[in-house]
Amino acid sequence: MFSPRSSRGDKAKPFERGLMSQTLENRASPDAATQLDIYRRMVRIERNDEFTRTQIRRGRITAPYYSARGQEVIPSTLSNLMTDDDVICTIYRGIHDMVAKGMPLRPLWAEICGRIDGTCKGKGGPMHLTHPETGVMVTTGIVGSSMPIANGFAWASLLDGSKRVTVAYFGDGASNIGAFHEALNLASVWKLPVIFVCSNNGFAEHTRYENATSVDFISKRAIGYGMPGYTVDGNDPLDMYAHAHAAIERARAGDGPTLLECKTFRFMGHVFGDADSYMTKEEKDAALAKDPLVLFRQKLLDDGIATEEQLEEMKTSIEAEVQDAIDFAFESGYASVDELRRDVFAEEIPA
Amino acid sequence: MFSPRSSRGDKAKPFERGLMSQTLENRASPDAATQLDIYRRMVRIERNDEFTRTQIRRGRITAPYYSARGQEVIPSTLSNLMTDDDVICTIYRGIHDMVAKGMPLRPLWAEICGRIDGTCKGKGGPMHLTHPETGVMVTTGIVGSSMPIANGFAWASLLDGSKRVTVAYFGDGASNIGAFHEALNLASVWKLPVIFVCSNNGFAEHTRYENATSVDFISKRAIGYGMPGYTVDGNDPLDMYAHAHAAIERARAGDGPTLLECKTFRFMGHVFGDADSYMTKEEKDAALAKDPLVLFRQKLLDDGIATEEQLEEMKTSIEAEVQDAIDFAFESGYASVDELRRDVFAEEIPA
Amino acid sequence: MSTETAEMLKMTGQAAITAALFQAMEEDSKVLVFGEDVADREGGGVMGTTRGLSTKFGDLRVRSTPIAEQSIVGAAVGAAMAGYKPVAEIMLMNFITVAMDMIVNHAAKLRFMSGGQSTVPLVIRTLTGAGWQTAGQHSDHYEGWFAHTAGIKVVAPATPADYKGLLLSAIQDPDPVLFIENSRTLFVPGEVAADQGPIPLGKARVAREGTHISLITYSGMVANCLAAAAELETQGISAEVIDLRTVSPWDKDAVLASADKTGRAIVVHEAVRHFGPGGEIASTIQEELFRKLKAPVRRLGAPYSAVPFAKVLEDAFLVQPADIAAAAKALCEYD
Amino acid sequence: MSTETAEMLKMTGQAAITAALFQAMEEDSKVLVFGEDVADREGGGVMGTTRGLSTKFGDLRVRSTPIAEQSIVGAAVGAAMAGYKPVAEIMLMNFITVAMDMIVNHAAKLRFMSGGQSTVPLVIRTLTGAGWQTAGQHSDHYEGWFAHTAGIKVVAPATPADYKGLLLSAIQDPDPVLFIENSRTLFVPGEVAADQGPIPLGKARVAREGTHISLITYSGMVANCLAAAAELETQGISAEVIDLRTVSPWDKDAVLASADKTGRAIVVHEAVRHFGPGGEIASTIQEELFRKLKAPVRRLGAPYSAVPFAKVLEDAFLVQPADIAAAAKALCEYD
Ligand SMILES: Cc1ncc(C[n+]2csc(CCOP(=O)(O)OP(=O)(O)O)c2C)c(N)n1
Ligand SMILES: Cc1ncc(C[n+]2csc(CCOP(=O)(O)OP(=O)(O)O)c2C)c(N)n1
Ligand SMILES: [Mg+2]
Ligand SMILES: [Mg+2]
Repeated sequence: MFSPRSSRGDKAKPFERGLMSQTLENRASPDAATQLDIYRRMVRIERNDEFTRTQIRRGRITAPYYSARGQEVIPSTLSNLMTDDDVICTIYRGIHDMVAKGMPLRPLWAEICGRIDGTCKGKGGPMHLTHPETGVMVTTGIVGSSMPIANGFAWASLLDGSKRVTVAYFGDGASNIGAFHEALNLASVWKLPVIFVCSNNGFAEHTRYENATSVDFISKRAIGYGMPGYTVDGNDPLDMYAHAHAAIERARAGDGPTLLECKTFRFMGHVFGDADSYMTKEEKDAALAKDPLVLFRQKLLDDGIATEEQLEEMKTSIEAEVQDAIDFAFESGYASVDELRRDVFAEEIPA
Repeated sequence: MFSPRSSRGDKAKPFERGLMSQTLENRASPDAATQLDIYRRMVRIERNDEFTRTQIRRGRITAPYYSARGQEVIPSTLSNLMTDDDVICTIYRGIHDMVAKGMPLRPLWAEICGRIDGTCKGKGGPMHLTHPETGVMVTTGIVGSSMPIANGFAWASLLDGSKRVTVAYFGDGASNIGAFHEALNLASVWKLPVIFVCSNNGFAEHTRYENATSVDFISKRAIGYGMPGYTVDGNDPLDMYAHAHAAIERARAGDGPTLLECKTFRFMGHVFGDADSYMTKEEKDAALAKDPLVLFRQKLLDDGIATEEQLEEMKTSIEAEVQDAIDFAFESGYASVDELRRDVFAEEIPA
Repeated sequence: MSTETAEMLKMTGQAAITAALFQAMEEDSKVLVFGEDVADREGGGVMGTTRGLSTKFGDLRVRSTPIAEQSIVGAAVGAAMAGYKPVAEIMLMNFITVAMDMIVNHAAKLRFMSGGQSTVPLVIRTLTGAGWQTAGQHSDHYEGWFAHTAGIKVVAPATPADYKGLLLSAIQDPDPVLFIENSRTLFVPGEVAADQGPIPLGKARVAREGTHISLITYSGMVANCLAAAAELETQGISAEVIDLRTVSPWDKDAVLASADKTGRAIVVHEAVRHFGPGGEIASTIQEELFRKLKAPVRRLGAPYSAVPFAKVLEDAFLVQPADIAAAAKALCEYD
Repeated sequence: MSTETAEMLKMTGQAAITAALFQAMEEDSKVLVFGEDVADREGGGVMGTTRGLSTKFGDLRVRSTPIAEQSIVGAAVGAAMAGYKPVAEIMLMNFITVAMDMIVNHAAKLRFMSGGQSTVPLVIRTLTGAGWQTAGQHSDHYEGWFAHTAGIKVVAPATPADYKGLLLSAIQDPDPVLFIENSRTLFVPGEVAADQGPIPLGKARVAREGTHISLITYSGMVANCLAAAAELETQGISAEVIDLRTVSPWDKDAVLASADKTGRAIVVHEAVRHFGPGGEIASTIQEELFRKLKAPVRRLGAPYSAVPFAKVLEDAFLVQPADIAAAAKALCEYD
């Protein structure tokens, strides 16, 4: 992943793409500060995830949890290139997307714990976290549904005359559902400023990519929508940066949507606690051995972008932030049952 | 269409396809008898259509009618290559597909007229004609829905161990709906013996192809499903024959599905009687000038495959068949209202 | 609102909808209209209902779409959350089946699931109704599904004035609204005040006053109930016809007041009777007026079948004025 | 069928379903099972309900699918028309929203629209139910939609024996059946006869006899009604609990017999009360037993909101035994 070959920047070709895939020409590279920012977002995601799993193991969180451990690079890189005005529509496995986007951890944790101080007053929970201030507009639990909604936000950018970009996150499995097709076609016909970001972690629940997907690279489907589509090493911040940069620039320039297929791996299975029996130990070990967090950390040190001390300090301060959020969450109260009558409509439902 | 260029057989390239479209290698050619059979099916479709429109004009048929005048070549060629065991799933604009497949005209007309002797006892009408004996399994009024159902029939062929082939007919507009995507992906992953036949007539209701479809050739979408996809001159029986032959052979051999995009034109607009204001007089006139029925007739004469007399006799006997069906239909009675309680379930609903 | 001196125009429900869309788009630049064929390039809709809008308000606010209902409603949801007021058209109600996820799991729920942060002020206009021999996949009434779905309102007008007034309210409403047009009433002309403004959602209309029995209905069945009431009058039975206008939330006060007065009620809808929306209303009436009812509350709706094609069957499928009159007479004679 | 001397096994509803699938596939080579992750390569389902089937019956009859519910149900429709008996799994009921067209416009209607030529003997198994904090898009009850759709049966078992017996009947049935599993009951063990065979669709079960009031329910709410009945007994109220087993067609005879006997009835379901399936049953009871009822027929269901996430809200969302007992007590004191 961070072999000399792939760090050569614009010559990187981490995947042997089939005949008809597209290759990016002008590749942007992240400077030192940008790399550090991406890494900081990754650590924030990873620490938050680790702390979440600890709370689950202790029985303090009872809801199902879809860890994105291993997929940190994708939203961290994209978020570095987005502002608070830019928006995302994400999925049940999407807390990393939110954390990368800068969502504050206190209301996030309070929501995961079902508390009144949660982003959604405890009514949505981890699968429906929403935080418009940082552009986290929709989190859906329905496979594929982030994409058609993202188009609506992108249309609004055209109507507003703004440069706002919308990112729709989804998985490889979601690329086989109807909503994907309808959304990509509409986005292309309407030239919408939207980026379809597929985190291809090789599995959809227990189903291996090739057992459900009829094409070797999802990026090839972009051909059918007259849109650029790239297969990216989603664990390599440099490859991700180049492609995310191009897609965002294209969207802001009014040139329309892009499909990014970002290859990655989820370290914790589908839902935290599942048996992983649908993958081999070898492939899992191989993926773990290439933990993008570890590799990127080493690269920052090797390239002199940061020192051990700096990175430790970063981690410590992030851990403090997460711990503060946890404490905040568990001290927060629960919504009153009257909340069942609120937010159904703007007007409260009479008792 | 029947220019020297396109009749050169395996060298025909009637459309300037974009970079990534596929071109068929070994092109089969129809012999004289086959050409005559295809033409006979075309005339049966065209005469039936003409007589239908006459009845509508006289106010004797009240339901909306979606004429396929101009699209005769597509199902006529495919049906020549299919047996009664092979099945089709078609759409509201599908009577030509049924007539080509060999559906008897008496129950067809009785159904269009809502009579008890109709294929569906008058309960389905022209949009839901069904005739299992000739393999007309489903006619749907929902755009896109012929395709997922066709997969089920194709799966049954695998289960039966039979060589039965299933054809799913649909329009260009339907290639933008989710069902198309889901069906083509599943068919490819499961290697189903199904052929997806898109009659691309350039319009979906009043919407021009390019205003709703993000790719220049629908056949390119096949790339995203790892399946062969061809853009065919759907008004040229030779080009159609070559591609239909290859697709059917492939399906029968157990090699999986094919997408055929068949370029054509509907002469009568979306629904019979519509104003056509969404197309220019020039393009319509140009299409009418290349009426595939007229051109193919001339070719049969030019090539000495048939004589004027033979073709006139063919027409006369087909007209007699249609007239007989009309007379039969208008003499047939109506279902009793008890039929509302029958065929809901196998068991009759109690009164 | 119309007053007695207001200028009255004669127009169809369709023209009233067109007028409402023009007015709403003029008054509020956030209002958007889109759906299959709705722009003028495509003739302003296959029925012409949206004709002129794209020419007047531009291609960015009025857009034709591919045939992809899920992406239509999805775009409406996103645009609504981004501050717009999309009016999306799903050509016919049966085609809503391919967009159910977007409506039910998203449009209707996002406000609640986000704890009030997301607002989804969209309108979905759709058309349905038997009577034109379009058979089993083009004329179903599924308003009951959406009435049962928390977070979306369901409006089903019966007159041109209501088509206009209720659509204006639906567009202004801060929440998702399903706006159901009926193919038998849409082209029937009626009086509409030249300055017809919004008519509040959730408020029923007494379409005809009466004292012996209450006919509670909406959409295409209002006409059939009025015809039945006219017939009943010749038999000495005075029927009150309540046009709900909004199916959900429905006007419980108006319905109970009428049933309380008459002591007899029939709920009439075009939808299939079995597990249909009439159950909610009939059940509520008997719950609230248990001792006061002179007869059981009846429900009339379509039989348990798909909409048939043959005219003779289609006529039998639809609740006819004679069916209503017969049921009303039987109730008045109930003992 | 089980007799008093039959050997009884202790198993969960899930195990009963697995057993039914094995039995049905063994007895009839036309039975197929497919859906997301159902084959053994994928672990035999995310819950393991279909574990072992693909190994035993082969990859052609037991298949995992892409995440594409429309193509899942579509393939079921086609295979059913081609003579097979597909049992398709839609992982959770909320995901049915993306397959509504295939179910409503096709599976349920093709027999009718074809005048009886097409038969569609498919089963759609799906799971739902609040109580696990999966929130607004993973625990809805939409059985009312399908009960309102002519041409598809709706089955909702409450016990392991019924899970087995009703699934066997659903698979044998010549028409489409929606088979609803409830996440709160699926893993609760109960007694199942070793030779448990098909239990007829459309027939209710008296889950508990009583004389003062009838609690009419199904699926996950049977347990809550039984708990309420136990509580009511301590207060001297004898409640009869009718488990419908099949929501549509529902067992009118059994329900009316019970309500006739007790003179009081409450319909209880997990689905939202507003325009919920309870309306059909409550309305029918009052129509048929108008003079015989001692009190109005009540309906209990979820409040008009999405399923909330926080446990405290989710508990309040679900109808609890105490709610049922309180409503029953009030009805018994009704005057
Ligand atoms: C329409 C729909 N069908 C099924 C599911 C159940 N489900 C939840 S996650 C998932 C797998 C999705 O896989 P992928 O898109 O690859 O995303 P990943 O979980 O790998 O991030 C499935 C099938 C769902 N949520 N929605
Ligand atoms: C899901 C759905 N949406 C909309 C319609 C209305 N409709 C009927 S035909 C049609 C156009 C279809 O165009 P195309 O697929 O190109 O087929 P053609 O009519 O040209 O043969 C539309 C939009 C429908 N029947 N189903
Ligand atoms: Mg995945
Ligand atoms: Mg077309």
